[in-house]
Amino acid sequence: TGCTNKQSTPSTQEKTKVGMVTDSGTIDDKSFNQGTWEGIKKYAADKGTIEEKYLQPSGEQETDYINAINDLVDSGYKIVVTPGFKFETAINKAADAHKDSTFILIDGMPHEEGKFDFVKHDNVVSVFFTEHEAGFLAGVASALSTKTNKLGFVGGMKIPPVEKFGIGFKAGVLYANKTFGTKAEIVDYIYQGTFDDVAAGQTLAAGMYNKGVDIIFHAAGGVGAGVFNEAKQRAEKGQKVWVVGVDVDQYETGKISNGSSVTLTSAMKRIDVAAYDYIDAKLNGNFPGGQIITLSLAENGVGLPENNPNLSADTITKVEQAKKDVLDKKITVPTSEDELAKFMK
Amino acid sequence: MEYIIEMINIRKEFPGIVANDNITLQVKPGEIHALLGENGAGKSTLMSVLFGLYQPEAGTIKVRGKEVKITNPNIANDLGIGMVHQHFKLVHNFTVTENIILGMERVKNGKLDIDSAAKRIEELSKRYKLTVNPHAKIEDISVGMQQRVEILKMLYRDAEILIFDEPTAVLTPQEIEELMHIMKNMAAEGKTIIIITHKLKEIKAVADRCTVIRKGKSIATVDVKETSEEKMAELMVGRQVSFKVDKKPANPGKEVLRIENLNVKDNRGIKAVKDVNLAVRSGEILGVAGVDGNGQTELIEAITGLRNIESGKIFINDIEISNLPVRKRSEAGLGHIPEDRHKHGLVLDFSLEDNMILETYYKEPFSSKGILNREKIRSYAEDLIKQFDVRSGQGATTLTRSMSGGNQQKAIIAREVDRSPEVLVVAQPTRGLDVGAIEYIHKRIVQERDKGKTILLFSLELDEVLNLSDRIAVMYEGEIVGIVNASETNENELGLMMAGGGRDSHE
Amino acid sequence: MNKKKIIIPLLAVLLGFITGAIVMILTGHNPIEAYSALLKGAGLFGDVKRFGDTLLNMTTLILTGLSVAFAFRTGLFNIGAAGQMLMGGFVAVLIGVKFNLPPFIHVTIATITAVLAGAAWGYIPGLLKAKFRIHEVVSTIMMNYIAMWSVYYLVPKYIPGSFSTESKAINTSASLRTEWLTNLFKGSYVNLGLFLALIAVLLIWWILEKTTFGYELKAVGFNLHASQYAGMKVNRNMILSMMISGALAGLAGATYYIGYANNIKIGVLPSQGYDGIAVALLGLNSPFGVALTALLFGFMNAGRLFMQSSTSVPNELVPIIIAIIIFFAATSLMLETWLKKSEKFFKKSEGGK
Amino acid sequence: MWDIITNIVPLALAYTAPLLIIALGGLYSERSGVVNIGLEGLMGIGAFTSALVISKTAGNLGHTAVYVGLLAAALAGGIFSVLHAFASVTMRSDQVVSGTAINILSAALTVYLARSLTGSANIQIVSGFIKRDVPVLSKIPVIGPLFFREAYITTLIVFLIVVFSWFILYYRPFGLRLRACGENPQAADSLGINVLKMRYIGVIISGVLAGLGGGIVITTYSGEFSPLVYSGLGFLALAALIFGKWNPWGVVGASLFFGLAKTVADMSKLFEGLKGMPNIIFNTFPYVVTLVALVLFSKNAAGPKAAGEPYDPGKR
Ligand SMILES: Nc1ncnc2c1ncn2[C@@H]1O[C@H](COP(=O)(O)OP(=O)(O)OP(=O)(O)O)[C@@H](O)[C@H]1O
Ligand SMILES: Nc1ncnc2c1ncn2[C@@H]1O[C@H](COP(=O)(O)OP(=O)(O)OP(=O)(O)O)[C@@H](O)[C@H]1O
Ligand SMILES: [Mg+2]
Ligand SMILES: [Mg+2]
Repeated sequence: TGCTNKQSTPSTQEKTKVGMVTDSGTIDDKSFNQGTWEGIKKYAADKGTIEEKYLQPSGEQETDYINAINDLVDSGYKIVVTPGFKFETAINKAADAHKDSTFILIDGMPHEEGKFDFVKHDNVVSVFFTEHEAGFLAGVASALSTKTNKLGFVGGMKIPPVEKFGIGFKAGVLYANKTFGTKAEIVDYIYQGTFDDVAAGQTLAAGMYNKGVDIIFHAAGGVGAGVFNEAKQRAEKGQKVWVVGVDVDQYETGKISNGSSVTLTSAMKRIDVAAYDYIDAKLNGNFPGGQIITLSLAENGVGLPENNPNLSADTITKVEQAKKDVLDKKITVPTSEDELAKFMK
Repeated sequence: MEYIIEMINIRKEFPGIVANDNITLQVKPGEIHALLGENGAGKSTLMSVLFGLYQPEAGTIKVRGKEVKITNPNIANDLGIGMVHQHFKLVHNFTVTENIILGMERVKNGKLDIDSAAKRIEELSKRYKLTVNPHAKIEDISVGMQQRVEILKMLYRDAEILIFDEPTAVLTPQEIEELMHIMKNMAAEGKTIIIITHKLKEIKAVADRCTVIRKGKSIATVDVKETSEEKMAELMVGRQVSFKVDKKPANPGKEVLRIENLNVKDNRGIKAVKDVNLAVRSGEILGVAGVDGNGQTELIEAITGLRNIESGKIFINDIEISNLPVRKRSEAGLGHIPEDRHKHGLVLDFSLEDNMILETYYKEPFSSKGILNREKIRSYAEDLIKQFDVRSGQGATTLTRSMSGGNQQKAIIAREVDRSPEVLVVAQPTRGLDVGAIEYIHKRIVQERDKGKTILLFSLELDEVLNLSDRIAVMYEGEIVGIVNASETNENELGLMMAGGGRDSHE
Repeated sequence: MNKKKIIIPLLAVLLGFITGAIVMILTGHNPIEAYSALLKGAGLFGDVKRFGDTLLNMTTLILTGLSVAFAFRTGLFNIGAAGQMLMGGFVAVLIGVKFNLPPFIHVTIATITAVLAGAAWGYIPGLLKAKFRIHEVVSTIMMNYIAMWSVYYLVPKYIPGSFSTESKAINTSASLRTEWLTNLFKGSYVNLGLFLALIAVLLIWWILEKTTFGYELKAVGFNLHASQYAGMKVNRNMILSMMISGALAGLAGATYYIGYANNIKIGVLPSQGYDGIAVALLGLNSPFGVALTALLFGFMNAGRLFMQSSTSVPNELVPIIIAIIIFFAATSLMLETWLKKSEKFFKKSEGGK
Repeated sequence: MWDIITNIVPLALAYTAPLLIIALGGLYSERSGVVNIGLEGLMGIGAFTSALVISKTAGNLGHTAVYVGLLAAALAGGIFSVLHAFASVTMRSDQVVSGTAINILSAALTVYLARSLTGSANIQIVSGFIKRDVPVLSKIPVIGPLFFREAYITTLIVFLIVVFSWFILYYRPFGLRLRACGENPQAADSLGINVLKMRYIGVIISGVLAGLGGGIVITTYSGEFSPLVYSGLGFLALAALIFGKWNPWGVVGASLFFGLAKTVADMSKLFEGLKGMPNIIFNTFPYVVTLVALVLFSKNAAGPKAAGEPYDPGKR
């Protein structure tokens, strides 16, 4: 079965139980749930010192999250990994209730309901990502790759990580236009409103491609599956259309029957690395408890995949240049519409 | 071959009851054989066994001398047995032809061959004088025509042995006359007929022999020509039955129910009641006679508030009720024994006691301030059950659905009569009931009259109208074509008027 | 007769668990371990907090189950409990966020408005059915989606929370949670909604069995024509019935969004709305049956994650077992025949002596 | 304007096809007298099976795998529906209960199986069907660009099944008998028609078509099986069935109507003039217009008379 990993090598040492609670959606969402889980599983496979399990709570309310965490803790799970900002208030409570357990909160920080002041717990590490930087690079790559100079963005629900991806994407296109003289334009910038309406994803993508858009950046979960689907069908017929994936390297998702892929590149967020690293930190006694950690381009926490078969060499060079500008702090990628407005000047 | 059908020592049990208790029935080829018995005596069950709908627990069946096992209707069909069921088995939104060919359709050019089937149906209907429109939908045709469809269904399957389960219960006198004629025709052509009916007159008119069943047992088989109606009734019920309603001359008082220039449309928006004027006085029974479909149903529904009127006025004791809701009319003193007891008269999934308070549940003593008083309801229901001799398995708590039609009807009558409304509209009060039950119900209606109530009786049975009414109004094509005194008229005259002729006709 | 009515669902539940055990054995898991974990997770071995969570889960299901059952009893199939619940919850949260009132008054107003909102959401399909004879199955399905998208739009617009996918948290004065209950149940959020749900069970039973209003509703449900004949206002009853059904779902929304939770999320229809159908049907559409079934579902919901975390059995098995239970309940005729046969058998063998 | 329409209609048809075929499945079942609220679950079974089969066989079979997957979906839907038939026909149980059980069971079972068989609840297929212009037909003026341009072959298959169903239901003995069982099973029984058998057939066809619908979802607009396929399409199909008055062409009309409304709502975000409007208007649009249409056109929709009632030959 998919969720337990029975290690064949019997170790004398008792294994540490590491549990995960999924956010909305399932463990195989090709996004933060899956990323987190893969990090945990990789750790188990690499080191063999942990025993892992995930739970999908019965709902998305704080109560559901707290109960799922309780179930893990009560079953002896010492480390609990929770991906998603939705866990913020739940972790704030659980961390107090279970002082002996350790929590890795990805994409969020503990705080009280209705207040945004960070509440420090020594048994919690909060990990953030600079999604806008990943979006930025994706924007640069897209602007450089488009043949029609028309780009599209499909977001799921308007939640912080999705917004940051989108703003970064806009900024990247602007940057490319200014720096490399491209003439790309984001003609459609749309939040579909859900993460699950696959049919709407296809409809939107079809509409955009029909308008002449040739690259769509999606940060939309299941809606993105519809976008991919439309792109793949067009590519099968020989049309040159692309999708920019999100969260993980979606090259495989974009594969069509001749072996090529419609995935231009992906705006990645190395959640798996985060999960892996902080489990490791805990087990080795250097857990950064009580800290907020932001993983950015500098730490390789976000970025484009190593291999981008669909980007031209020239594009790759230019993207590297853009990346360097960010790393050298020559530019600061905006995270909100306001900052974007300033960035444009 | 002396007998074409022999059912020997048939036993059929239902949970808690033996419906057929070693019944033996022997039918000669070419005869019309009647089956007579009280409601619930087991007639339909016996015929269902013959038709393969039920499997008997014991007994043998021989058809044309050969022992057979009839495990489903297909086998019955193959043996040339056809049945017209008590409750028609027709698909309401299919055409006549579709209903007839169902189960033995022919295909031409890959499609259902409706045309040649319709042709064959037309031939059959000509030969046996069963007028139908092969392309009409069942829901649009009269009950009489529906029955002709049922008969054609059997003939279409070349049935040699035809079973009719209470075929006349829902027919008009004219239609009954026709049916009797058709049966004789068919017998003359060599077909064998078994007919179940509660009407002794009909048995007298067509049957050669008659088997009487009582409480699941066969009592006797008699030669109809040599047996009087009284004798047959006595065999069936086990006591003497009087056919003539015992009633003194009416003593009418003031005018209570008055209808003025009433016009009503039917479901299809066609005027079904035209300028009807009627006045009924206290202490009298006004019967309304007429062939089914001449506006009686619409008139009843207009009076009782189940249908909106087009124009005109209805009064009870000078209170205009024409546009009042049903509840208000009932409170103004109107009672109603509906013609369809399953559709309107009862909530079949309610217990008997809950049905007894269907119109009075909101009143004291059955409830106060919106809260039901279960004790009062129970004792009231038990009282009525005793008074009106409503028979059922578990008394007041019996599920109404499980009761026999006769007892269901008695329950309705108990409810309506006990409310003692000033005006009682009675529609088809004895449809499908046995003579014993009919006798009883007639007695209660006359009792109400004698108490000074106003009674408007609708019946398709001329006998009933003639027997019960003091005056008789005849309805034809939505109009009242004449009103006569019951004592001064006869079946012939009424029949003529019902067909649009007669003494008071306008032209 | 009545005894049989209770025995059959119980047998169905038992058979469901047995089948579940067989499935577990076939897939290589230990059913005894799993079931004891399930029971333990639901607090049936004495963990007060966990038992509180069972009651908490039960609360909402009682109300959605009642909502569906009540409609069924009056001849209507309300698939719209989810939408009605959502609208009720939205209004309760709206009041809870927007106003600052003394505790008792605040929560009372929030709850009452939730009930009214649910009733209003039920009113529309009721009206459409009464006036235009539009099948309530279609209209309630449509109303569910309309509710989902309305909340989707209204929450960020009027009561945005930390993120645009959820509302602000309600003021504690509007919460159905109370300190003494939370303390009594060692931190479980079991709340006043539980009592409201139990009161609703009694009330609905009382309405259906003891009042003229219930009598009318049942009559209309069984036989529309006879009800008309008896002078009942059929259309009015249909609308009222849908409204009460909606009101119950609205109350479920209150217990869920200002009791179980303390804010409302957008983009989801509460699954309890659909679960209500199963609860109602397994509870034979009777108020007490609904309460018992809700308890069963509540404890399965409360215990399932614990079962998964402490054993090797995957969590998806729980809905499989629930489905099997429902399926056995559905085929209860088979059980009935078996019962009859065994009865006969025993009687015969007794008679033989 | 015409541009916009020719843009929208093919997409709407793509969305309509699975909805239509599932609703048509419901039609067979209800026409035979069995209410099938389990369409959603049957659809899910089909979706799961097609995704599984295609992903496992695409390596060997190439594009043929997609057709094999569709067939497997139909087969699996048919087999699973036997559960519903057994409960509601043989066991004479409440058809709504059994349908509800089917829905719950299907959602749980497919995800469970997907995880145990592939390690993930999401089963992706490399390629499904591709929208193409139908040769010749797409050149017909007006109709061509609307119905035959950018069309999935499955849409054509679905419409062929509709035409075939209409013929079968109204012009073949089978249809006459099936409908008789849904209207008056006693009548059918008394004419020697095996009501139980006909109802089994009706329910199984509904399973086959709903399963096929699930397969079409996977091979056209979704491209992968995931728990997201249980998003209410089966319930919408039930609504379309009732809205379409249990009649094949009515169901076509209702499904198209709904598909168009949904696609227009989805696409609206792409049109300049509409971008600024509050999105509640578009998101609720398909549902609100359906209600309005029901008020305007669909009074008194009465289903098959005996649908929902178990047939008990002993009962009159
Ligand atoms: N389906 C059934 N289930 C249980 N009991 C039945 C069933 N059908 C008939 N019975 C029982 O068998 C008895 C005989 O019923 P049957 O229908 O044969 O009477 P009948 O003579 O045709 O009466 P009627 O004149 O009213 O038509 C009834 O009293 C009833 O109790
Ligand atoms: N489902 C059933 N269960 C038990 N008894 C039944 C059932 N159906 C019919 N009966 C019995 O069968 C007998 C005859 O029923 P039937 O419906 O033929 O009555 P009826 O008097 O002919 O009514 P109607 O004239 O209104 O049709 C009754 O005694 C009734 O108790
Ligand atoms: Mg009979
Ligand atoms: Mg009778």
